[in-house]
Amino acid sequence: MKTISIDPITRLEGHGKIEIFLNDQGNVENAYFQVPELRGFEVFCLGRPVEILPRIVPRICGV
Amino acid sequence: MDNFEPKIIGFYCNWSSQMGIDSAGVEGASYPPNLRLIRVMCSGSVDPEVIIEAFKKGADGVVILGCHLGNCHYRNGNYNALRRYRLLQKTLEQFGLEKERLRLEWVSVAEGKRFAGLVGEITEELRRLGPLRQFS
Amino acid sequence: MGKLKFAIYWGAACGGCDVAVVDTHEKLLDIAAAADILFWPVALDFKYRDVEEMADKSIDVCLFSGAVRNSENEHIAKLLRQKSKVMVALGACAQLGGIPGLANEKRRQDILDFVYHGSPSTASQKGVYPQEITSVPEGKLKLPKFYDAVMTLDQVVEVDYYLPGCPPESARILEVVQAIVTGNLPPKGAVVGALDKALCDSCPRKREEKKVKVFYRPQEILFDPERCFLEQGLICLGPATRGGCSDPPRCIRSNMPCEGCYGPPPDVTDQGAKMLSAVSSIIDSQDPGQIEKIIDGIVDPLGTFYRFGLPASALRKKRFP
Amino acid sequence: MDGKIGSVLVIGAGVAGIQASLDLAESGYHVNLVERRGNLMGAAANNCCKGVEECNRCMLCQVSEKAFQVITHPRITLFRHGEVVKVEGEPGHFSATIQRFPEMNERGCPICDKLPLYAVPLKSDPEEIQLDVAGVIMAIGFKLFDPSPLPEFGYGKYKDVVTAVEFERMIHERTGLFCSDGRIPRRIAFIQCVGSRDPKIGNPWCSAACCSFTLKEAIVAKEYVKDLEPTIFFMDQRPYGKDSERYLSRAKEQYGVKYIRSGVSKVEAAGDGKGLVVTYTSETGGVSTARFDMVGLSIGLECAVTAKKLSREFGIELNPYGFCWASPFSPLETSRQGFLVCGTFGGPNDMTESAMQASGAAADTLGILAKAKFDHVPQKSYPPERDTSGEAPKVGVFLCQCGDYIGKTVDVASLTQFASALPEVAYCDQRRYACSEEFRDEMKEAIKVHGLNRVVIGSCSFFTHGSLFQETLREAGLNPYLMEMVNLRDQCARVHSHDPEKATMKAKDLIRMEVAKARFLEPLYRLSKTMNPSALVVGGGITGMVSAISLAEKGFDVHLVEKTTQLGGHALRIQHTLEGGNVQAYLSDLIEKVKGFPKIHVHKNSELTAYQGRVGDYTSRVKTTSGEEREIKHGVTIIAAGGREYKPDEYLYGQDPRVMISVELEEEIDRRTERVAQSQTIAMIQCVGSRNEVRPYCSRLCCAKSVKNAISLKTLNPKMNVYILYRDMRTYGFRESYYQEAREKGVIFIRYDLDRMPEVKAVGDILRVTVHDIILGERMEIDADLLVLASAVLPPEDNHILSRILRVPLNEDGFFKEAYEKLSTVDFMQEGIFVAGMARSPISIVESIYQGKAAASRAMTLLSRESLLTDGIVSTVKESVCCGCKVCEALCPYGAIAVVPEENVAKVDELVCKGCGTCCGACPTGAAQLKGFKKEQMMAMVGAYLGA
Repeated sequence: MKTISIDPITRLEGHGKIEIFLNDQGNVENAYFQVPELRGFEVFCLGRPVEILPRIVPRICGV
Repeated sequence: MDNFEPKIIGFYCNWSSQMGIDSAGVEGASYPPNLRLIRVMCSGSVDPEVIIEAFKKGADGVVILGCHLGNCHYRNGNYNALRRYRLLQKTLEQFGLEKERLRLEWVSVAEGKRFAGLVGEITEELRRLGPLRQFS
Repeated sequence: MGKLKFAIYWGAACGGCDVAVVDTHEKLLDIAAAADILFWPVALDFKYRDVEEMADKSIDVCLFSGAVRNSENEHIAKLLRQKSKVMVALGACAQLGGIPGLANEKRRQDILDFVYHGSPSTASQKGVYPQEITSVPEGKLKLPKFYDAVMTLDQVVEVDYYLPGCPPESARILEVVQAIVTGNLPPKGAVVGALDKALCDSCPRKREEKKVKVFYRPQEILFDPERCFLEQGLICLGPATRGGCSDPPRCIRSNMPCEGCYGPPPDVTDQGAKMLSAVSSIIDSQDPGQIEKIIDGIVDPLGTFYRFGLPASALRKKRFP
Repeated sequence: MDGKIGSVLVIGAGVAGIQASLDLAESGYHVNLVERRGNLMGAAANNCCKGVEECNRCMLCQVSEKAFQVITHPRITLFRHGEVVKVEGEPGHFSATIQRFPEMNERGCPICDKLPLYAVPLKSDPEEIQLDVAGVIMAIGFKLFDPSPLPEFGYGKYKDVVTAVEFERMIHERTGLFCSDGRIPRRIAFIQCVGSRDPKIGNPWCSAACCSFTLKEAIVAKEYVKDLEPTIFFMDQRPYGKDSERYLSRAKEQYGVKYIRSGVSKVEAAGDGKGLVVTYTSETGGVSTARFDMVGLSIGLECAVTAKKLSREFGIELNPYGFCWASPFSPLETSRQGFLVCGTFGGPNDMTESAMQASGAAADTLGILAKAKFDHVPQKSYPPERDTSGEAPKVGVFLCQCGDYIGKTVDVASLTQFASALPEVAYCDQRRYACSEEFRDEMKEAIKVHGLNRVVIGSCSFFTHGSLFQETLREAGLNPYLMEMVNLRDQCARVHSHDPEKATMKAKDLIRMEVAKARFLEPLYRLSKTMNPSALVVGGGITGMVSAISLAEKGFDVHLVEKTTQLGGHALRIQHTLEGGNVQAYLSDLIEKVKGFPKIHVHKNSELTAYQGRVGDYTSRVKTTSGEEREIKHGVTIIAAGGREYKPDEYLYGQDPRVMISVELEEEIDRRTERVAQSQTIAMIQCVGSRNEVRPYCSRLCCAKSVKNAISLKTLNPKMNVYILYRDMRTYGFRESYYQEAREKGVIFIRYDLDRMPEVKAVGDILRVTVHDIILGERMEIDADLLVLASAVLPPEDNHILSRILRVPLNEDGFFKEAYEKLSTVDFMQEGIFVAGMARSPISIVESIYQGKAAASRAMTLLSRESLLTDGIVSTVKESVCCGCKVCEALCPYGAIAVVPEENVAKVDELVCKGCGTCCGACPTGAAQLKGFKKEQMMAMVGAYLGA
C-alpha cells in the first residue's frame, strides 16, 4: 500500500498534516487529516482576570 | 525524606540584623547549620531577581532579614523590603512555591536568641515541606 | 554573490509573526529580490521532506517564530538549525515562550482533560484523547508528543539572534533583514530589531512622581491619557520591557499600558521579577495592612508580569509538588 | 593653636554622654569619656527589643550603633570603670583626675555587659589619670526609684509585682510574657507615678518619661499575649512628646489598653492565692478592687547616686530635688563655669530630650575649646594605591581561629586547604588571631609578595572589624574595598559548636561564596565634598537666634532669614517663663548679641524662594518683601521657622470680646488691664484645638502656660476665682511643682472629657461656661468675666512651601519630620539640613533654647570639616540602559537620585547617596546597581553555594 504524506499542509494558518493511503490500484483507500498542534488556550485563560483576555485570545490566530 | 537537609539562603542587612545575627554567636545560641548568609546594606536593596535565581538554582528557602519596621538605618528601606517581599511571595505562590519558602524577618541587636530560634523554626518548616525540586 | 536563502517557520504560534513579515507590504518584494525563500509553510508549498533533503547549512537565515510546545516543533527546530547558518528567534513566542507559554502554569494532563473532555464546548462522548500513535487499518498515524511544558527556541537549539515582539513590528523585521542582506550583523546572541533602552525611554507620557496608593484594573478608572500609566495605578510593563516596537510605543499610542511582549532589557534576565520589584516599590504606604490591600489589587501577578515570558523566566513553569 | 585645649571631659556614657561625645568628636575635638560601669548606654541598656512585628522605638538599635561609634572613634578615649574625682582650673584649662576601679573586667563587651569579648582594641591606662580638658559635660544620668520601701505596692513581697524596667527585661529574656509560676497572664496592671508626683516621699516632680514607657510596655505585652487586658492606673496621661498622642490613641483603640484614672491604695495577694488584687480609689471617690495576674510599677526617676558627691567635689549646685541646677535661660549651664549638664542629671527626661540636650551641651562647650581642629588624630600616610584594573583576579584568603572560638569547632586547617584550591585563590593562610598586628603585617607582606588583588577574611563581624582590615589593605597599597569578610565566628563556629563537621562544611560554603563575590570586587573611592563653612538659618525666633549665635561664636558665617520685620518670633509676646524668667530681657539680650556678631547676617522681611545643591555647597535665594532678591551660598541649613497659635473658632472666640487665648491673657496680665484686675472669675479651657480629631497631637506647652497665668492671677488677686478646665494636666518634670502651687493657691481644676465638652454661652451680660464635673458627677455653671482658651500650637502656614523648597518631609500634622522620632531628632535623613524649635513640634522656650543649640552642634559636626568624605559604597546608574522611569526617584530617602529631564536618565549624586541600595532593588532595568553589592556579585554568591 502506498502512502502520500502531505506534511505540513501549507498556505493556510495553522499546522496540519494529511496522510493518504492508496490501494493497489492507486486509488485513495483512506485519507486522514491530522492536527498536530495544541496550545491549550481554553485552559490557561481559565482563572485569568477578564481584562487580560482580550490581550491573550488574539494570539489564538494572528492571520 | 528523613535525611533531607534544606538549603537556605539568607540576605541580611548591615545594621540591626547583622548585629542581631552576630549576637546569636556572641551569646552562644545555636541553630541548625543550613543557612548561608549574604550581607547586603539594607533589606530594601534585595533584588527579587536574585531571590528567584536562588530558587532556580535549588535553594529550598530564602529569608530576608532587616531592621524592625520603623527602625531602618535608612529610615524606610525595610518597608520597601516588605512591599517587595509581599508581591514576590504572592507571585511565587502562583509558581507553586509554598509561601513559607520565602520569609521576611526583622531582627534587632538584642534578638540573637530569637534569631537562633527563628532559624530552627525555618529549617524545620522547610524540612516538613521537603525539597524544592529543580525548576528547569 | 548569489541570492540569500531564507527559511521562515512557525512552531507553537498564531501566525502573527508571518503576517508581520507580510506586512512589510511592497518591501516584501525587495526581500524577494535579495533572497530566495526556500521554506515558508504559511505561504509556499515546500514540505518537511524538502528541507530534509537540503545540504547542511544551505539555508542562510532561518526566521523561526513560535514556541516549542511539542516534539514536532522541537524536531523541525533542530532540523532547521542543522540546515541554517543563522537562526533567528522571531517574535515573543520563540524568544520568551510568548502567550502559549502561559500554559506552563498548568499541568499537561489538566490541559488535555479540559480541551478533550471537560470543556463545555467539547462533545466527546467516548472521551477520545489524541494519541501519539493511532493504529488504523492502513497502518499507523503519528502525532507529535505534547510536552509537559512550553520551551523557548533557545532551550532546544542554539539561537543566533532574537527579534522580539508579539508580533515584531514589520519595519523592524525589514531592518533586520536588510542588515542580514548587507552582512551588517551584531555579535551573536544579540537582540535585534529593538532598543537597549526600556520602553519608558520612548514613551511620550508625562512622568511626575511614582507613588501609588491603589492599583486599578483598566476598567475601573477613567485614566488621564497624557500621564504615565504606572503613576495612575495601572500596571504598565514599560519600565522592564525593551523599547523599539515603534515610536511612540504602539500600545501606549493606543492608550493601553505596555504588556511586555518585547521582553527584558539587556541587563535583565527575569523580566517579571524586575517588574514586580518596581511595581511594589512605588506603593505609597507604610502600613503593613494597607500594603497588603494595595498588593491585593494586583489580581494576577503571574499573568501580569510573566504574560509573555513564563518559559523564559528563571523558574520557567509552575511547580506541582 | 591659641593656647586653649582641644579636649573635653564627658562624664557618663549613657545616651546623653554618647551623643555629646560623638558630636564633639565629629566636630574635630578630642573627648575623654568616663563611665563608672563596664558597659555603655546607661539606662538605655535596660531597653530590650521584644521582637514584635513593628518596632516600638525602644531605640536600643540606634543607641547600640552610636555606642559602637564611640568605641571605635579615633577621637574618643573611653575610660570604663572610671570615676572623675577632681577637676581643677578654669574653663578652657581644666585638669581632671580620673580613678579607675582595679576590679574592672576589660574583656567584657562594652556595649552590653553580658556579652563576652568583642575584640575591639581598647586603650588601657594606669589607675589614676590626669587629663587636660577645656570643658566638662556632666551626663551622669539618674537612679530609678526603688519601690521597696512603699509597702502598699507589695513590691518585693509578691513575685508578680515588678517594676516596668524589670518587666521590659523579662519579656526580652524569656521571649514572652509569663507570671512567676509560668502561667501566661491574662490581666495585667500598670501603676503610674510610683515614686513620682508624691510629695509625701519627697518626690514631688513628674518623672516625664514613664507615661510613654509604660504605654510601650502595655502595647508590647499585648503583642505577646493577644487576649491580654492591659490596664493602666494613672492620674494624668502625660505622653507629651512629639507623636506620642497618636501612640496613646493607638494603644487605646488598636490594642484595647484600658485606662483607669485613680489612686491605687494597695496591691495584695488574692484570697484564693491566685493573682493579685489592686484596690484603688476612682476619680469620683469610690473604692474598687480589680484582680490581675501581674502588676507593673511605673517607677520614677531620681537624681543619680553620685550627684551629691560630684556636686560637692566639683562645686556645682543642685536644685532642691537633688538634680543639677541650671540657669533659667541657659538650661545646660551649671553654676560652675565650663561645666555643662545634659540628660537626666538636669531633671527627669526621656531619651529624646536627653539626646537633644547632649548636642546642645556639646555646642556650648565648643565656645571654650581651642580653634585647632582634628589635631588629635595623627595624619597617617599610605603607600600609593596599586592599579589592579588590568590584573586577573588573585584572591588571598586569610582565616582566623579567634583563639578557640572558631578553631574549636571549625577545622581551620582543612578549611585552609579547601580555600587554597578554590579557583583564583592565589594564597591562603590562617592564624590564631587574624586581627593581631603581627598577622596583619604578614597579610600586607603576602599581598605584596603574591601580588594579591582581592582579599577574603574569614574571622568575625564586618561591623566590628571591617574598618580594621580595610585599613590593612590600604597599608598594603590596595584599595580598601577589595576586601570581603566572612563571619566564621558568630555566624558559624559559635552557633554550630555542637556539630563541628557541618560547621566546617558550612564554613567552606561561606568562604567559597565570598571568594566568588571577591572576583567581582572593584576598587571604590570615597569622594571628598567641599564644605562651605557657613550656615543658613531659617527663622529669627529664639531657636534660630540661639543656633546662629552658637555657630557664630565658633567663627562660622550665618545667614539668619526672618520673615517679619523684627527678630524674636513668638517669644515677643511672652513675658515670663513658668519658672519666672524674664523673657523680654532675655530676648533683647539675645537680639543684641546677634547684632554684635559681624558673622551673623540678618535678612529681615525675607523669605527663602529657592534652594539647591547638597551638603557643603548649597545655593539659596532669599527675597525681601520689597522684591529684592539675593543669592546665598552656604554649607548647611537649619530650619527654625517656629510655630503659630491656633485662633479658635469655638467657644465664641472672635465673637465675644471677653473670650481670649492664653497669650492674650498673658499680655493683659502684664499690662495690668482693668478688666483683668476687676475680674472676679476667670475660666480657662485647655486643649482647645489640640488632641482632637483634626489635630491629634498635644500642644505640650499650654498646660504650663495656663498654670503660669493662673498663678499670676492669683498673685494679683488671691480672691479671684480661677478655673482651669482640663483633660490631663501635662505639667511634666519640675513643672509639676507649679501645678501643685496653683492648687495650693486655690486655682480650681475641673476635668472634662471629649464626649462631654464644656459649653460656652453669652447669657445677657454673663459669659456662662457649663461643664460636666466628673468628680461631682453633675453639671456645673461658671459665670466668668473672662474666658481664656489654651489654644493649640500650629505649624507655620508656609511650612509646606518650605518643605517643598528644602525637599524635607512634613509629618501628618504639618510639622517637620526628623530622621528618627526619638534620637537624631534635629537631623533629617538628608545630610546637612537640621530642624529645631516649633517647626519640629510644640515646645517651651527653655526647650527651644537647647534645641537651637543642638541643631547648631549637629551642624558644626559638618561645618568644622574642610571637606566631607563619602563612603565608597554608593549607587551607580548605567546610563545606556536607564529608561528614566522614575521608580528610583521617589524612593530615595536622601534625594540622591533623580531623572535628569534633558537626558531622561537617572543620575546619582554620589556626594549625597548613602548607599542603601533601595533604588537598585527597585530598578526595573537593572541600570541602578549598588557598588560593592552588584547583581553579578550577588548572583556569584548564590551560584557558588548552589552550583552555577
